[in-house]
This record gives sequence, structure tokens and C-alpha cells, in this order.
Amino acid sequence: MLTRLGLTAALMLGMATATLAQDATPKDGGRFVYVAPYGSSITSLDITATPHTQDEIVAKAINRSLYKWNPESGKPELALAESVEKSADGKTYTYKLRDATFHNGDKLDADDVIWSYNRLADPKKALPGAEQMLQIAGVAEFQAGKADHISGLKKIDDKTVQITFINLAEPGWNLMSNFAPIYSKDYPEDQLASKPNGLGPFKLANYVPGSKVELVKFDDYYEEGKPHLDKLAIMLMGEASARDIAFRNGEIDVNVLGPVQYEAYGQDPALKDHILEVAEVYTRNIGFNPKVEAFKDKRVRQAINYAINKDLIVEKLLKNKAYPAVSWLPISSPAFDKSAKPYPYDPEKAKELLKEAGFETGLKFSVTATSNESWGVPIVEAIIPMLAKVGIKVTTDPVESSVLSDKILSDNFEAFIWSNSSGPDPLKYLTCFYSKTPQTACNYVKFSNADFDKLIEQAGNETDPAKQNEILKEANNLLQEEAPIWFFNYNKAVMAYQPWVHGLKPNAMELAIQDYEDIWIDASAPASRK
Amino acid sequence: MLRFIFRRTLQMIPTLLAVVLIIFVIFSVIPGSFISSLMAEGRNAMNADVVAHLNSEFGLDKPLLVRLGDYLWGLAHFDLGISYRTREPVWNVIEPRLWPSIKLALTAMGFAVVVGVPLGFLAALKPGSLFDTGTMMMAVSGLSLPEFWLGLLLMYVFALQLGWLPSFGYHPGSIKHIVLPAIALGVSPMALLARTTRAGVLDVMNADFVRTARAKGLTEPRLVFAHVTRNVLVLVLTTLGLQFGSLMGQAIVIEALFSWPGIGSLLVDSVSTRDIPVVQGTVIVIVLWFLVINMLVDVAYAAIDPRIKVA
Amino acid sequence: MRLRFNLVFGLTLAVIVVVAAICAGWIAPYDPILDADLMVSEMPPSWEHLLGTDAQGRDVFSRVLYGAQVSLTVGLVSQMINSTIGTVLGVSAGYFGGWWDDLVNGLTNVMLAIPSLVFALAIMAVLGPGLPSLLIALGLTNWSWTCRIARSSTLSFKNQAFVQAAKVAGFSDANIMRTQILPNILGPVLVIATLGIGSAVLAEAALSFLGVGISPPQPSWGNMLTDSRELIRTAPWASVFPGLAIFVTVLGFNLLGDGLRDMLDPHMRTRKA
Amino acid sequence: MSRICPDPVLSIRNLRIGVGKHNAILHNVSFDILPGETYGLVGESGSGKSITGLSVMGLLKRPLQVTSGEVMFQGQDVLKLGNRARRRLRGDRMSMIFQEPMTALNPLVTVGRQIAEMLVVHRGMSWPQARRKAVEGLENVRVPSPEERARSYPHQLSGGMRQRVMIAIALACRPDLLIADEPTTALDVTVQAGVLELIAELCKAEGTAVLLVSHDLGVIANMCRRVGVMDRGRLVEEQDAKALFENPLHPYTRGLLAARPRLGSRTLAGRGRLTELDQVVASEDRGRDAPTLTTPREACPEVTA
Repeated sequence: MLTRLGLTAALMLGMATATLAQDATPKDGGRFVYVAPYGSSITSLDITATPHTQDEIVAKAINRSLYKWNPESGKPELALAESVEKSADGKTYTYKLRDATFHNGDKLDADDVIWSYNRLADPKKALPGAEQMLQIAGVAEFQAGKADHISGLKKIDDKTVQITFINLAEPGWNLMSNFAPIYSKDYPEDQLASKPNGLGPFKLANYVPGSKVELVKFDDYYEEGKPHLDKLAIMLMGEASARDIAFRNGEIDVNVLGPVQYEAYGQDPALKDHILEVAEVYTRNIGFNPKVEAFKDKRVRQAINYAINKDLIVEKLLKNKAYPAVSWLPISSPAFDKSAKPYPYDPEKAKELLKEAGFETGLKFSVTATSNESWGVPIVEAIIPMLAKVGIKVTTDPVESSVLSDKILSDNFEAFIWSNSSGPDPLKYLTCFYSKTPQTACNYVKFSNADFDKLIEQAGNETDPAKQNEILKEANNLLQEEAPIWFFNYNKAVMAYQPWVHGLKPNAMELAIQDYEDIWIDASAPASRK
Repeated sequence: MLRFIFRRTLQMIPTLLAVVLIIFVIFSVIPGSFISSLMAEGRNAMNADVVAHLNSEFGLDKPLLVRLGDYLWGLAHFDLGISYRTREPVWNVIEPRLWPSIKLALTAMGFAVVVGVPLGFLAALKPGSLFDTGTMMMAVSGLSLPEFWLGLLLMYVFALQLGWLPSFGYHPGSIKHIVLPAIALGVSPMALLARTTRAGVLDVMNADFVRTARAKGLTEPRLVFAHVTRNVLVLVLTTLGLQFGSLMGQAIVIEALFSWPGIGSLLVDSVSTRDIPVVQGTVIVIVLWFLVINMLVDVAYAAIDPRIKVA
Repeated sequence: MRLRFNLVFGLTLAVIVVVAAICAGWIAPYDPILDADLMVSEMPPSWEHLLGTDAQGRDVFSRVLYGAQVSLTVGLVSQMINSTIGTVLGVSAGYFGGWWDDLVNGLTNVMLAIPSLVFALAIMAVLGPGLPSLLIALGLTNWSWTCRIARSSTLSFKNQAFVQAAKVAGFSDANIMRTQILPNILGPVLVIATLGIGSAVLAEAALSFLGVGISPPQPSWGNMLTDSRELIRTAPWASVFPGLAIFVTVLGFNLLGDGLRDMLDPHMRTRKA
Repeated sequence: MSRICPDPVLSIRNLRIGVGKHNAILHNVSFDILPGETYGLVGESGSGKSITGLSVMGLLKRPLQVTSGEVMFQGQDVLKLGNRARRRLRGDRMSMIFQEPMTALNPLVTVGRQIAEMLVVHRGMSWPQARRKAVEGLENVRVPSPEERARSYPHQLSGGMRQRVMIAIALACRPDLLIADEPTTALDVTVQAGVLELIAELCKAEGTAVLLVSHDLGVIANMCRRVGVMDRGRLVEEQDAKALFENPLHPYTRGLLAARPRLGSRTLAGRGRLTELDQVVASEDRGRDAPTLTTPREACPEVTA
């Protein structure tokens, strides 16, 4: 679905991919020092217990799921299964499992898959990964307490498992999730958080909570010849300025960059050749709560979109580490309409619209925002003077990130600025604006438009992907016209890496999630990496 | 002495109880919840069933007073509860952070004492001299810098420009890694100690018994070591205890900056993810640290100063 | 010499900062929030922008001036709250003694045991970022020293002749505390408060770093410093000047506090012959 | 008529002390003390008598300093000595007792050790040896159960006991000169006599000269052979004690004596406190400059052969 990774993105990758291609034969051995940049700790080594990307960065090294995301092809592909057969009705899949070994020496079998999925869906455990199970037949009954196991999971033999789904959608999208890994059914559950036992390429050597996770190569990893690295260290470093110094000092091998560093690294001859960037599937936006009288008027919402010079903000504040948004779906989405034009910066038009709507003066609202530099208070700071010029007074309502979602889900806001997933599956993420999607799910602005609803329903019933995409494009454009939100930008994720690092992939889902088994370091690495 | 320690330990209990109560009340009215923090990344909304399950798992559906009662009951059995975030016993979450925190506090305090006390001493021996004025201006300056700013500056100079030291991280056996955070954390107590020591030495040097010692014809070093040092120590000990005691709590900024896996960064993490049992646990640990250190200071007092009676 | 130097130099710095804060509206060439032009972001110091511009294209000079208002408000008001709480509790505890004294003493020990930054962090988390919350957070968490000093001074004055005389003369307790005891402890309380202003300004910066300080776009030195810390390489002026402002202010109030203490201390050491 | 006149143990000539180089607060003070003699220096507080004592010891504190003059101790000018030589004299050949026994002892060190320290420093004794001597010293100053007291800390002793300890310290090395600066002022009336007697007795036994600094004429009258009277930094009169009381020459001295209750009584009970006399003295003499004694009177007693 993600075949067109986005032309721009692909072009920008040119430099990075060229470097990657140069040394085609990976060298084995060495130590790679990676960073997990989204905080100073991880929640748990048991990824099923947490929903955080920060934890996923570590889990990706330790665990494997039935499918995996291929960042290069932009599709889910089989990971723990050698082959799969789809039934005639397209709802039942029979997986032939690989010969794979858990870190404790257990062999993967069909019971492990069934046990893992039952555990994930178990309502008593309230695991975040339960979301990924909803497509499996029988989960609803299991969760409602009407069944003691998921009926859609069937063991054929030790190495064969059959899964029945409730719809025709490609199951890989859900089952590739790193939050839905396969665990060993014989391994004690209470050990998962401290001594994880996965099928991944690296096993845990040393975990210093709040500091780092050190892993070593797992010799019995199922992919032949992988991983290349002997050791993998993941440093938990939330503070960007400290990360910058550590990277420049050669203490860490990669750095996930914010706008300021993106610009600085791009101008630094020593660093600019080793930067990997990708258009991620996050859309940054300001959502308008129709609770506010003015926001019920489409013209007001449009006026705000006209009045903000988002190109300038993207250029100056985000240092071009973002793509100005056109509508909801990101550039890398298959339903992205390349011919669509974003709202131009046109304060006069904005004033006109506001006048028509009767809000020439006196419109005031506050934006609930976290302190995030790319989708938080700093952005609101930049739009305050811009909107002031068309007579709108904006204030900030600063909150901590844990309070933001609370306020939004409890409808306790006038406007918010957030960064939301908008891909890769376009239908799923456009459905967020379907009128029947509750605010607590993801229709945060309580958008309700009959035409839009019709398009979504139509797309849901369409089996031909090409036709489906056309319908979704239309819906996406309608959304832009209705402007329930201010479309700000799609994130450009950027990672700088040391020259001796190879095998990093432009993962549009989340750049910080890397296939560690493919990473290797060359002979130019310093002694501390050997 | 043992009875003294025992009595002081008993005296800690009401203080600790009051702390628990205050923290419990504060965090029962805090906006946001552990569950909302799970959704902070804006990716997956949780369905209502899951939320309800989590609420009942953590006992959040019970009334406040019942929760407080449960908590105190647990505390009486040395049970700090279960972390919302990791679903492990809180103690298991805190325990690995304890030693790094203590190590950082010890090193920072060591630095503060080793540098601050002699500086204050030397400054006081020649009051009004250039050295004195210079040292004291530096001490006041040390107290006037935002910690994270100082930390960044140290990182920038000693790690990046000079390449002498690593800029971040925790390695159990490594001395190099602790230097920068310890200095960044130690500068402010160092400055305070230098000032207190200076004032103390000036006080003591002007004391009548020092004049007596001079009249006895003692050499200056002998006078300083035999008669001034211990008396100054008595004066400095209070500052030392208070600084050392609050260091674990004051370290939160430095720990966050240097990716130091201590109690402070755990506290910040837990507050921002609303992992209330861990917040309570860490605050209890931080307060206990303060109380124990200050008890030790009192014990040290009793050992140094015969005027203080123990029993 | 030191005594005078501290007092004079500290007072000078403090006065400069206070005047800058009061006159910000007249001196500042730009509006600290609305005069933002992304076209001129991160410009180095020039005649147009004396201290350069920040990432938002706002005038750093103007923001430092307006930031002085916020930072000083934080420092002064929070210390006023602290001093008031500390003095009232300390004097009444010392004066009345008994269970009230025990209670205040216990409370003081509790406050002393929780590091103020931890306490402030907790309060900020509850109240949310912003100036009023910050005033409360810093104003409620730092009175234990004032309270202790006020209490011990009151204890020492309580039995002195002039207090006893006032008692015999039939003055009310409140009256005695206000007219006889309070004037005698104002000195040390003032010293602690002055030194506390510096700590409060620093605490504001620390809380900003932890993400719970004053919320932008309102400029405070703490949030200016925090928000531009990554610019240290590309636009150092955006963080150096607020950093310097913090440094100078805290230094000023610390020296002033030192000077005051030396002046008020009855055991004035430097001049004793 | 011949004179058997020993060389003075202390001979002060034209001593000037100033705050810094100027602002003199002691003007041209000169007097002699003979071996074994007790010389009284009297005057109200601020008259410069304590400073004189301290300057002999070399314990003046900046900004006070000797600006000119000589302090001849056993024939050598101590002002010309280096710091080391001067320090060696202190405690050994000359020692001092201060007014406040409460604060003059180190609160953290046992009194035995504080006495023993003198012997370790000046006599090079080992600590155990010195400690035994210290017990003896305590016995000499009539401290009951000296063994036990030697292990006590100052706060465990009464004021009188502490001053006895101070005396033991001061006399531990059998000095030639003892400067006693208001040794009994801070003590209870009941113990003052005992302490003074002790000083007199021990010094007599050892032949130690005493410079007794006091504002208390009763104390001076009781203890001293000769008395110098100081007023505002000047030595205004010097006489034999008896003569002074009977025939004060200087108007200031007359003022002092006039204000003294029960003049002529030699009992200690009738001391006159100069602090109460300030106004009396002031009204009488403060207006004009009194004549100053710049050359000392002959210290030797006239003896008919």
C-alpha cells in the first residue's frame, strides 16, 4: 500500500541509500550504540504491557511478530511464517510456521501463536496490543466473556496455525505490530518484564532502568547469517541537547534529530552526508472543537487555514523538517492526491471569510498544547501574531502530554494541537472523521458530514484497492474543503548516523524503529565499537 | 548511641506519614491519569472496556479514603504498591535506581566537601584578600547559575571541545561517567559549603579560645588543626547534612540532562506518566534519605561535640 | 570592605533588574509576543535587534526585559508568601508554645524533608503550567527556614523585659507579637527572603526545564533559556542573554542578601577588633 | 643610699598603637615591671589597658598595630623579633589569662589536654607525660579530683573552675611574666577572692611577674605593689598602690577614686565599677587634656643600705 513512499521522500533518500549501497557485503561483528530518544526510560521490557514507541525501539530487537513491516517495500510481510494460504472466501489464513527458537531455547510452535494472541486479547489483562486482535474472529465473544478462548485461532499441527478473520482486510497490517509479538507459552509471565524471552535477533544482556538496554547477538536467530552485530546497546536519552553533544562526541551511533539539529547537521560538512530522512505517517494539526460557536462555521475554519503562513513556519521554525500538509492523509499515503493544493497563505481572503461569518473581530480561542517543539506551544506561539493580524486572538493552554489526551477525550478544550497517526492504512485513518466514530476513539473534533460519511462507507465496501484509493482521495479532499482542523504538516523524520554505520532503513512508520538484524558497522568504526 | 538512633528512627514516622498524606492528597487531584498518558502519543485510543479494567486493576474505582487506607495498610507492611506503568511492585522499580542515585549524591557531595571546605577555609584565613574575595565571588556565582545550563556548559566544554570525559550515561564501574553530573550537581552545595565554612572559620578564629590558643604560643597549623577545624566542622555539619539530604531530590534536573538512571529521573518520568504509586514511593525514598542523613549528622554531632548529650 | 562591596554591588544589580522590569514597557522596542516575524528569526545582534532575535523572530532584548517582569514577580511574590507563612507560623509557634508549637515544628520538619524542587514539581503538575501556579508552588514550599528563625528568635524575645512589660500592661497577644516581636525579627526574615528570591528565579528555570514552568509565549527567563537551549550552537544569543539575566539577577540578590546579613548580624565579624 | 635594682622583666617604652598607620589609640605608654612584681594597670573600658597587654603578647588583631615604641622583655625588644621567636616566648616565658573563662577554653577538647598541649609544644613532652603534668597542674590550682577533671570538657566545669584551668594553662611552663586581663570580672563575687589569691600565691612561689589589668580598683589595691592609671590611651599616673590611694596626683585618678564607694577600704567587697563612673569622671576632667606620663617613674623601691 505504501508503494509510493512519496516521491520527494524517495529522492531525498538518494544520498542515504547510495551510501548504504556502497558496501554491499555486510561485515559481521562489532557493537552498535543506538538511541531511544522519546524519554529517559522505557516502561517495560514486556512490550505487550505498554503502548509506547520508546519501548517498541527496544522490543524490536528482542521480539518477533507473525508479520513484519518492510520499510523498503512499504508492505507487511511474513516473518515467523514461511508461507500462508488464503481460503477461498478470503477470511481464513493458514500459516506454516518457521523453525524459530526463543532465547531460552524453546522452539516456536502453533500453540505459542494461539497462546500469545489469546493473552493479548484477554480483557482481564487489558493489554494495549488487544487492539491488533480485533480483526480475528471470536475475539469479540472472548472479550465479552462469552467464550473462554478465541475461536478464530486453530492449531492444525505443531507448525501450522489457522486464523480466521472477520473481514477481508489484509491481516498483516495488524499482526505485524511490534506490540503483538509471539511469546513462548511455556515461559513464566511474571518474568517477561525483567527477563524477556523473544524470537528476535538480540537477547537481553543487561538492563539499567532509566539508562540503557544492552543486548547481545542471539545465535539461534531464525534468519540465516543475521544479525551482523555482536552487541547492540540502546541508550535511553530524552534530552535533545545532550543527545546532540553525545552524537558529535562519537558516544552514540545515531541521533534522531529535531528541527534545530536538522538544520545544523545539514550545514555541517562533517555530518551532512550521513543523514537519513523519511516522510512519516503523522499529521500535525490544530483541531477545532465545534463546541465553540465560531468553529461551527466552515468559513471561520477555512479562514484560519488561510491566515496562517504554514510554509513559513515549516521553513523557519521547523527548518524544513516537515512537509506542509495539504489535507489529512500524508504524502506517503496511497490515497494522497498529488494534484491537490494546500490552503495558500492569504490573510485578505481570511479577513473576508471572517467578515462574512460575522467574526471580523472578537474571535478568541485558546489552544491546548504540550511543549513539543514541532507540534506544541512553539507552533502556537508562531501562529499567535499571524492570527492577530486577521483579528483573532489566540492564547495557549499549556498542558503536560498526559493531560492533553485527557482534555481532548473529555471534550474539555477549544482547540488543540497534536500529532496524529495518519497512515499507512488510509481507510483506517480517514475513518477517524466518520461521524459515528466517537470522540474518545479518534474523531477528536466530532466531525460530522453526511457526504464524507457516504464516501467512507463506500470505500469500506470496495474490494478493488485502486478504486478504494480514488474514493478515499475524494474523501480526503472533501475533508480539506471542510477544514475541521488546521492542516499543518506531515512529519519528516530525520536520523543522523555515524559514517561507519550501515543498513539503516527509511522507515516511514517510525524512523526510530529499525531492523537491527540488517545493521552492520564497517572497519572505520572506533575501538569502542569493536 | 543505639538508643538515640532508635529514638530518632521512631521520630521519623510521623514526618513520613505526613509526607505520604500530603503527596497522596496532591496526586489524587492531579489532572490527567495514567490511562490518559498511555494515549499521549496520539496513536491508539483505548476502548472503554480496557480503561475500566485498568481502573479496577489499580483500585482507582474505589473512593479516595479507601485507597488511602489501603495504601497506608500496605505501607505498614513495607509494601509500596504496584506500579501502574510497569505493573511490577513499586519497590522493584525503585530499587535499581537507588544505587546510582546514592552514588551520584555521594560523589557530588564529596566534590562539594573536598573543594568547598578547603576553599572556604583558605579564604577565611586571609579575610579581605584577593583570594578571599575571588573565592567568595565564585561561590556566589556558583549559586547563581541554573543547573541545567551549567550541566550543558560542562558537557559542551569537557566532553565535546576537550574530549576528556563522556557526556552522558551510567556505567556501574566507570569513574569517568560520573564526573560531569557530579560536578554539575555539586557546584551549588560546594558554593554553599565554601561560604558556610568561611563564615564558620571567621567565627571560630575570632572566638576567645583561639586567642587563648594563640597566647599559648601554638604554631598556626597546630592552632588550625587542633582548635579550629573541629569547631568549624560543628558549624558546617548542619549545612552539610541539609545539602546532602536534599541532594537526591535536587538531582532531578541533572539526572534528566545526563541520562542518569537515578531516583530523580524516575520521579519526573512517573509524574509525567501519572504513575502515582511510583511517585509516592520515590518521594518516600527521597524523604527517608533526607531524614536518615540528618540523623547521621546528629550522630556525628554527638561524636564531635561533647556538649551534646546522647541518650 | 567585603561587607560594603556585597551590599553596594548586590543592590546595584538588583535595582537595575527591578528598574528594567518596571520600565520594560517603555524601554522595550518590540512587543515580546506579537512582534514576531519568522522572516527575521535567529538574527544575530544588530542595531535593529540589540540582542538578536529568537527562533520565532522575536526581539530577544525586549523579551529579556519583559522576562524580568515575570521572573521578578516569581521571585518577589513567592518570597513574600514564604516569608509571611514562615513568620506567622514561626512567631505564633514560638509565642504560644504548646501543641501549636509542636504542630508547626512537625510541619516545618516535613517541609524541610521534601526537597522544595520535588514539592514544587508536584504542585505544578496539579495546577498546570503558568504564573499563578508557579507563585503558589514556589510560595508554599520554601518557608521552613523563615519559620525556624522566626520561632527561635521569638523564643529568645518572649521572656525579655520589654515583652513581659507589654504583657503586664495588658496588651493582647496579637498586639505584642505585632509590635514587640515582629520588628525584632524582620532583619533575619528579610535576609532569608532576599536570598530566597535568587533561589526562586533559579527554581523557575529548573521547572521550565522540566516542562512545568511559565508557559510560552509569555516570556520568562527560564522558558527562554529552555526553549533556546538547542540553539546554543546556531543562535547562541537567544539563550545566552536570558541565561546571563538569570545569573546577574540571582547574583545580585544573593550578594544583597549577604550584605544585609553582614549588616544586620550582631556578631559582625569583619569589624570586631 | 644605694639601690639593689634588678633589671625589669618587662620594660615598655613609648608604645604607640594605632588603627592602621594613623589614628593612634595608645599614646607613648611607658612603664617597667620588675621580676616577681605585680603591676596593676587600671582604667575604664576603652582606655587602652587590655590592648597594652595584648600588644606585649603580640596578639593584637588587625587593623590594630604597634606603630612605634619598644616592648623590652628580659632585655630584648619583642617587637623586633620574628613571628617564630615571638611565638616561642608566648606561653612559655610570658602567658596570659583572659576575662571570659566561659569562652576562653576550647569547648571540644578536654581541659587536661588543653593544659598538656603547653608542655607538648614548649617542653617537647610526649602526650602521656604531659597529661600527667597537667593533672599536677590542676592539683596546683586546687581543682578537686584533678584526675577526673582532666578528662572533663569545659562545659562540665563551673566558671571559677574554668578560670583555675586557665591559670594552670598559663602557668604550666612557669613563665616569667603573666598578663592577667580582668581575670575575675566575669566570676561570681564569692569565687573572685580565691582566684586572685591563687594567682598571687602561685606567682609569688615561682617568682613570676604579673601585669594585672583591671578596671576594679579593689582588685588592684589588693594585689599590686605599683599601679599605672590609664585614660584614653595614655598612662596618666603611676604610683605605689598605697600612695595612689592616699594621694592621687592626676585629676583623672582622683575622679576614679572619688567615685569609689568606701574609699580606702581594702576589702574586696567595696569595689568601684568604672562603668558607673564614666559621667563622674567625664564631668570632672574630660574637658581638658590631662598631663601625660611619658617617662616612667623609677620602678625600684628605694632601699636604705
